[in-house]
Amino acid sequence: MSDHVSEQSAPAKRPVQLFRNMSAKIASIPMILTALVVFVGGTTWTVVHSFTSSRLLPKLDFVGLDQYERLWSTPRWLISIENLAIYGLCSMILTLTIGFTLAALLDRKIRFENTFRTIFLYPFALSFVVTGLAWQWILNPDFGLQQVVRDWGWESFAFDPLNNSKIVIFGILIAGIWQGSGLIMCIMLAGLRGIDEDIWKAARVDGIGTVKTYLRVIIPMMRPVFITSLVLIASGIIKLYDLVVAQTNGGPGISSEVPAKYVIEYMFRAQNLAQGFAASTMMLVSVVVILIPWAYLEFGGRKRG
Amino acid sequence: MVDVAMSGPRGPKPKKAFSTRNIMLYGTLILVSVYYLLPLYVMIVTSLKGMPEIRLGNVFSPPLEITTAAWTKAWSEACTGINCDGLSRGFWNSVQILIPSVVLSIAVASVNGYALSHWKFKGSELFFTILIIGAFIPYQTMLYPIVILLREIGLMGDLGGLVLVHTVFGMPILTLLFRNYFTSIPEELFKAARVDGARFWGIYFRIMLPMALPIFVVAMILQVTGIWNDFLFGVIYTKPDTYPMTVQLNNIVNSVQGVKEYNVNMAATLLTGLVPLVIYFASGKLFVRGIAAGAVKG
Amino acid sequence: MSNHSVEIRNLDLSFGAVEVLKDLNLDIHEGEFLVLLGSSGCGKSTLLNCIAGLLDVTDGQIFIKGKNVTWAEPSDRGIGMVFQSYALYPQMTVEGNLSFGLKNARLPKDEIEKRVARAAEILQIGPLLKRKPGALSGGQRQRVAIGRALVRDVDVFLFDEPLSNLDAKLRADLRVELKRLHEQLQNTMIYVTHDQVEAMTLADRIAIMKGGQVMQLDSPANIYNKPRNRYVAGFIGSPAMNFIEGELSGGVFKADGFEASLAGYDWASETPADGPVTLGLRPEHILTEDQVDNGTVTTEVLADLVEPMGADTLVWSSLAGHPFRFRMDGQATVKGGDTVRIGIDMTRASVFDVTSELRL
Amino acid sequence: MKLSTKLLAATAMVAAPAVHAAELEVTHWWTSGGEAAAVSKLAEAWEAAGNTWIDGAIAGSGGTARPIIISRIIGGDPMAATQLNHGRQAEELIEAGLLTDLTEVAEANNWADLINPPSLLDACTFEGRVYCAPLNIHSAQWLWLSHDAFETAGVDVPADWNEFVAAAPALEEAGLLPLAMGQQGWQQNIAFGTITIGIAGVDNWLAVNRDKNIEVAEGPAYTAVFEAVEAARALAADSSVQDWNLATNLVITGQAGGQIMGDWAQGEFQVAEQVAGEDYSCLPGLGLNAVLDTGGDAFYFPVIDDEETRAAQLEMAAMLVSPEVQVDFNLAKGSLPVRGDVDLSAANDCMQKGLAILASGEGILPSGDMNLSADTQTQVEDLMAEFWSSDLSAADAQARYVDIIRSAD
Repeated sequence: MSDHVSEQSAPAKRPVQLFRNMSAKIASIPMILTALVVFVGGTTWTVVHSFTSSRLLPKLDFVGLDQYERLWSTPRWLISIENLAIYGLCSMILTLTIGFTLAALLDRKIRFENTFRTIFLYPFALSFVVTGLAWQWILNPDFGLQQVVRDWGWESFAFDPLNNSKIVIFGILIAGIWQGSGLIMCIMLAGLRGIDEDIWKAARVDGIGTVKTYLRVIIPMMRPVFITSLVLIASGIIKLYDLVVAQTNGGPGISSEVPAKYVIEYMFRAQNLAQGFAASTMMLVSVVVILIPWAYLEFGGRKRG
Repeated sequence: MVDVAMSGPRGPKPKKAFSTRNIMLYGTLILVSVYYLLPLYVMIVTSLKGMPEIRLGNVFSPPLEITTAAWTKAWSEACTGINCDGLSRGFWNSVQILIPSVVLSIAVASVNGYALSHWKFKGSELFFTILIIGAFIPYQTMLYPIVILLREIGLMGDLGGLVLVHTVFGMPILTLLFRNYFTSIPEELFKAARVDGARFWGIYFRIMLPMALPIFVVAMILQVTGIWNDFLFGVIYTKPDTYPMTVQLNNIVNSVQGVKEYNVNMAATLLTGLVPLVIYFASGKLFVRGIAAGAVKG
Repeated sequence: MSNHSVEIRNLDLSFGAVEVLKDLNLDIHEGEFLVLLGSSGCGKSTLLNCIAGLLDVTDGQIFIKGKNVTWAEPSDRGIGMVFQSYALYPQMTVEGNLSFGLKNARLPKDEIEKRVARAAEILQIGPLLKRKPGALSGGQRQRVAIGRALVRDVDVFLFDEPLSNLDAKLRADLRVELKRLHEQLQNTMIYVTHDQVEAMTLADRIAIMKGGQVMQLDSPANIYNKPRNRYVAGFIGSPAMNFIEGELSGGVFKADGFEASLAGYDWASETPADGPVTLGLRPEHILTEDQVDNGTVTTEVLADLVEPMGADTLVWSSLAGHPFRFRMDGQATVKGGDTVRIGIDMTRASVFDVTSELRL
Repeated sequence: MKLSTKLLAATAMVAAPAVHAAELEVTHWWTSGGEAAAVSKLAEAWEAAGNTWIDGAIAGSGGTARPIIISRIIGGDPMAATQLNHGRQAEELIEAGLLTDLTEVAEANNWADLINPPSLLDACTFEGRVYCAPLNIHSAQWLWLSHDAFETAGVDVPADWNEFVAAAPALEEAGLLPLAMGQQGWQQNIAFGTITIGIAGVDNWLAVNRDKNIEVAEGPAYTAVFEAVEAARALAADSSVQDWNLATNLVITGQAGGQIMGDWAQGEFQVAEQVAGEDYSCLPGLGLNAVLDTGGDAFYFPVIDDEETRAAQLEMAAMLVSPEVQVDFNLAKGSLPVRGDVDLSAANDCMQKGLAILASGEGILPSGDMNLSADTQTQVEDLMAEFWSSDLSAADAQARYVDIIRSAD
């Protein structure tokens, strides 16, 4: 009965759907335009052109899946994918581990916390180009780390990741983690500071050791923080480009190529836009494939919590 | 009390300054600090050496003879094409690009985040999801669509166009930060303001803005860093007269012919990184607090 | 050595230059329910954390069951603790929360099960065992938190404001349950709160704290009737005690327009010398209506404001130039502006020295 | 209107003072010392005529600059003039009508007769119209040798590639690197192309690169090429440098026996004050076939909807090919002029060798830029980058090369 009444009266009073929240909608116009025109529009444009034979200029002469067939039979693309997978996996694991460990160490009520935190965070202020250059210089076998260790008397010491095609991706990883782990440390530290002090006390009364408390109690509590961190790390991984260009430029040979570099070089150096678009479409597809389950978990999970 | 003379431990539990725990803790921290400081050290040391010394020595050895020639050269003498006035040419250009870009991108993103937190409307979450996926797209693949877009709205080659591009690409992460932050502001406050008759903008300016200082600091730091370090957009969407500092840096560092002047490269690198670095060093604590507010909650 | 369960000797604690606990001594009997009561910042929670071993003391000793535990880890002290925010492990089920510490101490499996089952039975949380804390109500969470202390099978329970996050009704219910629990278990319990009702109802003895020191350690009745100093007198009781400044002169209290003999007053020592004193009168000890003449002295006051509260009525007025509140029967028909005749039983009053503020 | 601009161009040709002062923005990627000096010659000449040169230098070779240049052209806000490698790169821009037609300047200045080799002008010509002004010639087929290194090893300085390979063990024994090689695809591709011309000969090279002849690419001549590259790979196994000039530096300092690199390498020898023939030798076409390709730089002029600018663009095009600018610019840059009628007696030994080959009119190859599309070239470079730095076998590499040529357009 009461339901009936409200059904009758509500629509009469409620303004037209479109005009509800009018200011909010007007204020969101920049966001909506960006989302639709730039991101949806731009990617659609890219995807459409990936089915063409565009060269230097975008053209709409469709060639079906030719670009994709060529893409997946190109060794350089396959190497790029493999490199990104290795880099991505290691980078996620190491950045999270290092970021969390450092944050945990800083959270142990230590002295000089500010100093240490600044040291870990400052690389984030530097661009990837700068990062790549500095590490290229340090890892240079003739002037850098390898030579220094050899000068100390360890003549056979060999550490030249940038010149060894088997481990070059780890040379890039060293620099990537150097640049990015500070921010993650900062986020983790903020997350740790948000944990109720009483939880720590309860664990101490229960006789749980520090490490075990972190592993069994604190880390599970920080799930949202880890998710935020993962999104940030992942978005950086997929865009990996400047660092590689500055540090190795894909070398030695093509052993440190990455997908973003493939995209850009085929678009601009090889002047085969469609090939570049096909590669970037593949990257986009993998992003969507990874992100949609995440979004589902994140937003679905929140409703339950 | 009776038994004052009760024996046994008394006072604080004795702590050894060099307990295993402390050695592990500080040892790890110091070791890791070396890893983080090494590149900075190398850059500074290299920038203070002369070229002959660089060729002979290793990268870690301190300069035998300190010279600031590389710094002078990087700042005011290094050539970009035929203009030999170093990085100084780009510094003010960078500032002119930086300020409107940072202001506009933060203004837009904060309003977005505010609308997404307290004024959700049908479809707002969808647009937000698209925005977040947009954060994963490598900028370079969007160059052509953006060029076409800017051409259509007549902002190609204009400072306004560049500001717009920075606003667009800064939007995903900043909106996320602001949305999370505003969501954590109690709903009651928002409701109270509505009962008091405040509307969308009234609440934004009088309630939300004054409470959002920490997250504005984070947004500002992220944007200053990102925009200051940007090369790609800066070089495509401006003209030689207004090229940012990073273009000069690229020219100094990437000159493929001739001898590589590592000392000048390093000095130029440090000079270019100075603005974001100073901002980081100056606002370390605020940054952590803001991150706590924007990234962790929600 | 003694039947003391917890003994605290000359405890000092400072954070930097701030002294939080000052030369504090406290003996807690076996099986006693002791409440640490005080306003925020008085050091009561700090003291509890020291007993638990969660804070390092600056000086002094702590004994539990006659054992010096000053340097012992919290888990080795034979204590269980319940926190204000419950501090349940959010990713574990109720069962996991109860058994986590035991598993960590490598207790045999059947022993763990037995203890969890017993705690669940005592606290009636059996049906909740498989749920996670997020799915529990505040009261249920607090029971689980108590259960976590219970399974540890310890002699001393520490409660850090366990009920303050609950709403009034739940708080009253759980209070009763706690009292029952104590009667059932007969353990030593140390309970921190700022709520005097909790303190009065639960405690065998109350320790009123202020500025890192114990002001008075006594039974609830003594604390209420014979507060040792003016602070305790003002802190305990609601509405708070009325204070009237005046002179003591030959066993008679004199203030501006008010005089009352203190004959029959239970002096702390022998009758004190004449001089300025503060007289304390509890609002509920003022006699009105047909009781007026039972007092040792009667007077008339002007009612400024009347607050009917159902069971009784609170009247705001003034006596001898000091604000003065008193309680009347709920059915009283006094209005603001009326003159009310009251009687005072001076044997139930408290007299304090003006400078030392100690009870005379 | 057309007549008047023609007249304008003609006046520019005879270097009469310009009728009006124009301000042109010029984009290029010449940022190193020698290059910048060369560009400033252009700017000086341009400003001497009362105009203004707005310099838009972008370092990092074509890879960095090209997206910028093309973005701005299709964005409708182009620079007035820009460097691009001539060849097939600009065809689509021409088709889209985005580049200015320079035919009237070319005709007025008689480029068709003056420009040598004529292939340079052909590369600028699309459907009978001229769209770019060639500026210089670079050739890639040079072997640079360190006299010091061979002295240390106790062998004579080789006169061709075969002698070089034969001398390699001696170099290795002396602890020297036989072949310096920068670990970048384009450098390795230059070495590949040079070895191809040396080993397989010009005809086979043309058959594959120009005519896309699969049979030749699969045939024994190319098998020999890939085997030779595989052998060269072994000689360069210990070369860990990335940049070409660091590789050149190994030759200059006598740490390496030789390097295959374009003629721009001699700028490095000059900076190090080495004398051709005494301290180092240069062998065009590896000393086997005295053949050079004729790549180089050219300037294009994007269409700007402004008649004055267009006139100024034509004026600049004429200026770039003028004899004075050709001499000044190419002496500074170390490259060869695009016209045979200028005096370059100031050039050194190695340059003279190149000039002689050009003058003879024989052994001139079109550059790879003109034969293979950028897309195909990039694929070949990728293949070479992989081949040189991995243990990919010669046969496999050849098979993949054939695939690339087969799908080349």
